[in-house]
Amino acid sequence: MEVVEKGLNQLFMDPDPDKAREFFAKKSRSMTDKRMTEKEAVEKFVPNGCFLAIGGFGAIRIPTAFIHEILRARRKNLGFYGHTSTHDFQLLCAGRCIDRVDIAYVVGLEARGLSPNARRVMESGEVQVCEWTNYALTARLRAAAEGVSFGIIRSMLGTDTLKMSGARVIECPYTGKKFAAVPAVWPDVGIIHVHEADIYGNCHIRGISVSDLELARAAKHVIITAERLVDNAAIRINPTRTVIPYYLVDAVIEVPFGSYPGNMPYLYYSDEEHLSRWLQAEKDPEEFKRFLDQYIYGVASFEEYLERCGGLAKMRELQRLEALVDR
Amino acid sequence: MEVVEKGLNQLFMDPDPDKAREFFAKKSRSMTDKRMTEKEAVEKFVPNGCFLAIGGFGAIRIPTAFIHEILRARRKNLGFYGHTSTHDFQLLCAGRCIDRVDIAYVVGLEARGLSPNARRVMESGEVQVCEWTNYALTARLRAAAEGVSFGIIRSMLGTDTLKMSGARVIECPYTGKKFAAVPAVWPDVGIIHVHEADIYGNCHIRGISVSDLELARAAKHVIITAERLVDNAAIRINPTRTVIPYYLVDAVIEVPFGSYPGNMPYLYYSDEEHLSRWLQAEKDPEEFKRFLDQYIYGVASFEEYLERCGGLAKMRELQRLEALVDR
Amino acid sequence: MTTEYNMMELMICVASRYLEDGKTVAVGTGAPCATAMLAQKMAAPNLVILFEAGGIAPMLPQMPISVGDSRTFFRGIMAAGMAEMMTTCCRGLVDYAFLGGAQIDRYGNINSTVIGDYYKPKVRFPGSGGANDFASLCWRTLVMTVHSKSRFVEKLDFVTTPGYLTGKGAREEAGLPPGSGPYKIITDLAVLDFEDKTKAMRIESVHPGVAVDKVRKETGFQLIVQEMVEETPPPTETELEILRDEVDPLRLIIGRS
Amino acid sequence: MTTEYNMMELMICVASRYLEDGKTVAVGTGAPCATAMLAQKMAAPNLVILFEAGGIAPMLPQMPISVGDSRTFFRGIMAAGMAEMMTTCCRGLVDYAFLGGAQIDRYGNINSTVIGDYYKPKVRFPGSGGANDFASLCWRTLVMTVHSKSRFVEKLDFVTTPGYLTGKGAREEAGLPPGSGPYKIITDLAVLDFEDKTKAMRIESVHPGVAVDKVRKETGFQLIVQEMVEETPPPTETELEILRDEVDPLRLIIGRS
Repeated sequence: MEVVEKGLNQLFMDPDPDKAREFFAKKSRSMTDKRMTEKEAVEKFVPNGCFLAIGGFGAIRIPTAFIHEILRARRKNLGFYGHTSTHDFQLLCAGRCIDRVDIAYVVGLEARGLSPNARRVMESGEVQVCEWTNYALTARLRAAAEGVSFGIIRSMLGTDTLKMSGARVIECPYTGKKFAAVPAVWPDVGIIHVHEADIYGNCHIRGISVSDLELARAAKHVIITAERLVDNAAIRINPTRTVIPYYLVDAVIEVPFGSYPGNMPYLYYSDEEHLSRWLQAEKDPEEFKRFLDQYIYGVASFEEYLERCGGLAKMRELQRLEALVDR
Repeated sequence: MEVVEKGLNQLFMDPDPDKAREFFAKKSRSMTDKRMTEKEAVEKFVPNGCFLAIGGFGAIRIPTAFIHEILRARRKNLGFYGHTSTHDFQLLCAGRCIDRVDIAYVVGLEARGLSPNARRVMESGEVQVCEWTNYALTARLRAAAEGVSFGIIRSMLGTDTLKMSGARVIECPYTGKKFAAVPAVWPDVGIIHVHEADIYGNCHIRGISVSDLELARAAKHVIITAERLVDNAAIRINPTRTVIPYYLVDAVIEVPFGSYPGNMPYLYYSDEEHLSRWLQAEKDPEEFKRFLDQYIYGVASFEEYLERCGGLAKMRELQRLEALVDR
Repeated sequence: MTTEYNMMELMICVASRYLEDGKTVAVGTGAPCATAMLAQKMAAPNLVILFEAGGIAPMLPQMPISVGDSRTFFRGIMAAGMAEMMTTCCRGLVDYAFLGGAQIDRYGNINSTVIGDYYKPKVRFPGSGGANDFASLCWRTLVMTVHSKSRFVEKLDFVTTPGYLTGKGAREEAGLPPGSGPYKIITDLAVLDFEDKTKAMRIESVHPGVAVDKVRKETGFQLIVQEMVEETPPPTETELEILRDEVDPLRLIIGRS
Repeated sequence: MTTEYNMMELMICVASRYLEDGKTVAVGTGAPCATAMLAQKMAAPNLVILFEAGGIAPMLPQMPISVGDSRTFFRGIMAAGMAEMMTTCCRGLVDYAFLGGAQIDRYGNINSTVIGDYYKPKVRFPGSGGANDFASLCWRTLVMTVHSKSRFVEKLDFVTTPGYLTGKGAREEAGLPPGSGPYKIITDLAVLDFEDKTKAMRIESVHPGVAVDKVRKETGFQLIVQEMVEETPPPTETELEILRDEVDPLRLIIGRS
């Protein structure tokens, strides 16, 4: 198939659907209890050097607790799928965990500004980069979820974003029109925070799904952190609500307030005060080191982190904010 | 883009996404009351010769009431998207409404057997045909829903199904592997029966969605028949449940038992006795004519059809069957 | 004394033994569904049943009439749609496809489209439905069909659904996923599989009281026959009991023969 | 006497007038969102607001902090996902994209990726996010940015998001949907549009008390200036009242300048 134009950057993952099929052929389909701790799941599914994708939207419905554990486990040379990432990317940069990134959105925290530390990391030239757009990264996961090697979109065309990507411009076999072909990506591990899951991994999500349905189907290993566990009967009574079926899932971890300081739709709002303390602390590397020791490396568990951030009182406050009781 | 192999049959619809964009550019985005009668909707959106696609799964969650109206309006030369069609196709053949069909599954009624009348129609050679598979027809709608001119799948390859289709075999620009490229299709009108809708067209569906989410996004005009209408507040209170947003919808028709004699998940089971009477009646063209007069042409409304089929007592029976109270 | 059973009961019991525990199977309605249900109640309690319209792992309260009716997702773990099902197959997560068949040839290709000329057919059948998709995308295709010369033919009027196409390597050449293809054909006379060297149909075992020549006689093409042909173990008391009492008490399927 | 207003209030009020009633707009957080909210409360009550993460037509209770936070689908008509949003844009159902900008050139191309060398940048910005997608797929792109030589440059360090690329016809040549592209650029000094013949940036109107030369001086490339340049009508009392009291009472956005 004739390629009209080719992005200059290399792909971090192989888009061959048959290699993915070989992997999924061996993946268990049995409904078994998949509960484990963050520690066990990092140990088992997040080796140094693996390629990581995180669900949610940067500071909304993110698996904060699990990312903290990746930092405490001192993981290095991870690849990262930088779609709509904000605080999640900020965390991985804080731990210096990554050495290559597919970029649609990184470094920034939307209206909150840019992360000084993430900028230092990205401007150091030590991290391998490849440019994309938010939709392109969703489309790459979707292609993988469909079990094919590429998908076509009408974004990126004519820009340096395409030039510095791994995309290829092709012509439609019916209309001759140009499209950007984006390669399927099967991340080694996808980590998704949800509202409810059963012990097998069947999941409910309330509110926007962002790209998580595609990610759950593309990732070779899927780790679910859930606000609460529910009985399997709660899944089966309304199968229309299931958005991630258990056979995609490798680990289930119950983590109340697991998206803090991010927003968890319908449950609690983001802690903007804590997030701006992050940006503040990052300005001075020395102070930032102390900050990280205080909040991540110096704590044994996520519960302890929550305590240091204000504990139950703070959580209650964020719940009221989310419920629009306090504005 | 090099085409390795080409299906021999012609496409009934233009896969140009820019022509579709021109149409959708003009489509209203305002939330207005879209309620109308079946008659008005057929008049307005189903002219002779237009290309039709029907939601549901043949005899599950189908817009029976609306199809009856198409017959009563004596529509002719319609194109039909024959994905997973059973009783819906049987009805359109009964009315001799169609002259061209994209075929994945027609003529049959699954375990119930083949429709003698639909066979007569299809074996007459008067209907233009093009062969596909169920997934290929879903993928064609999905490509349209994505606003692109084609999608790629790994079905159809190597078979006469591909040879007698409009698909084209291409090679992946990354792996060189062969895929079947299937052309996007934007049906002129898509008719979908749902559980609940508001007067603007925001819809809830319970149970399997089959290909209806893709269809609602691909069809130029979308007609919704709903078991019941709900207030817009019932949509907004839980936006996660919305599967079809109002701006895709052109007409909303409230039709209780609208899928009868088909199954409506969670509400009523299919009337197998009535469906086998259909197959029985079709054997003899003369008797079938009388049968159609009795049940479709001779009735003024769908309510009257329901009455002739046993009315409320029959509906109650099918509700109990669905609820597994009577087996 | 041996237990009494009819042809359909025989086929279902024999076929059910090929569905391993902990695997996924995409089934059509009728016999394939009954077979999967029997397997679940016998050796494969963790067999995951999928329906093309979107039903995943239901607690089937009774035999569905359609692959899309509400039974196919009754207390299921998910009620999805066609795309979810087919993409799950394409990703390599579905182990078995279980199909019925009209016409079949030596390489396990199936015709369910037309008899006679395509544009003016003697008989118009439904077409592929999801059969071509499942047989293309799932790892192993099982087919259940009555054994007769009119069904086991030298040349299909129409190749609706891919078996091994023209023989070894042809699927891969066409672009179908490597390692997939027909696995077992279960008929009322025998179980057939495919020889590795050629991917041509071979007798794996003949059913009790059926002679190899009878199978040959009812097959419209040359079958591969090994020196020693085993006899299919007949349905057990338990298999028949569960099939009759729990799987198909209304005899919707097993009452057919 | 004229009403007092700051630069941000001016830009938001002026920009909001370009959003027609009954149209769809994809917005980012901050000023674009405030602008759409103001438009809804003024002349465009039926303006449909979409957020890239999946929020559709919310009854925004307050300014969202993120384009994905729970406010973006509060009492919305649908809480979908990224693919739903972007495919809706690609089908031609979204009339406006409303973006902010770092660097912009004469054809409305935007840089939000890097300053300096791509592989070892002086400044690494977030990248496209959804901006390239929106500007590629929506019909009309509006950009709101502060007017300065450092932002309005002759040559971008990186073309993140497509405007008219190299001029008339270039978008179509690249494969972008015909009829789409930049519509208005709203700055603190002027409103700019694009000349049909060349698709190059042109002064549409200058804000009250701003001289055309001032606009020229703050622009790093040759602007097209018509003989008669209109003055932008200033924010009205009502616009400012609603913006301050209802849209942004906490002055999260309008407090910035």
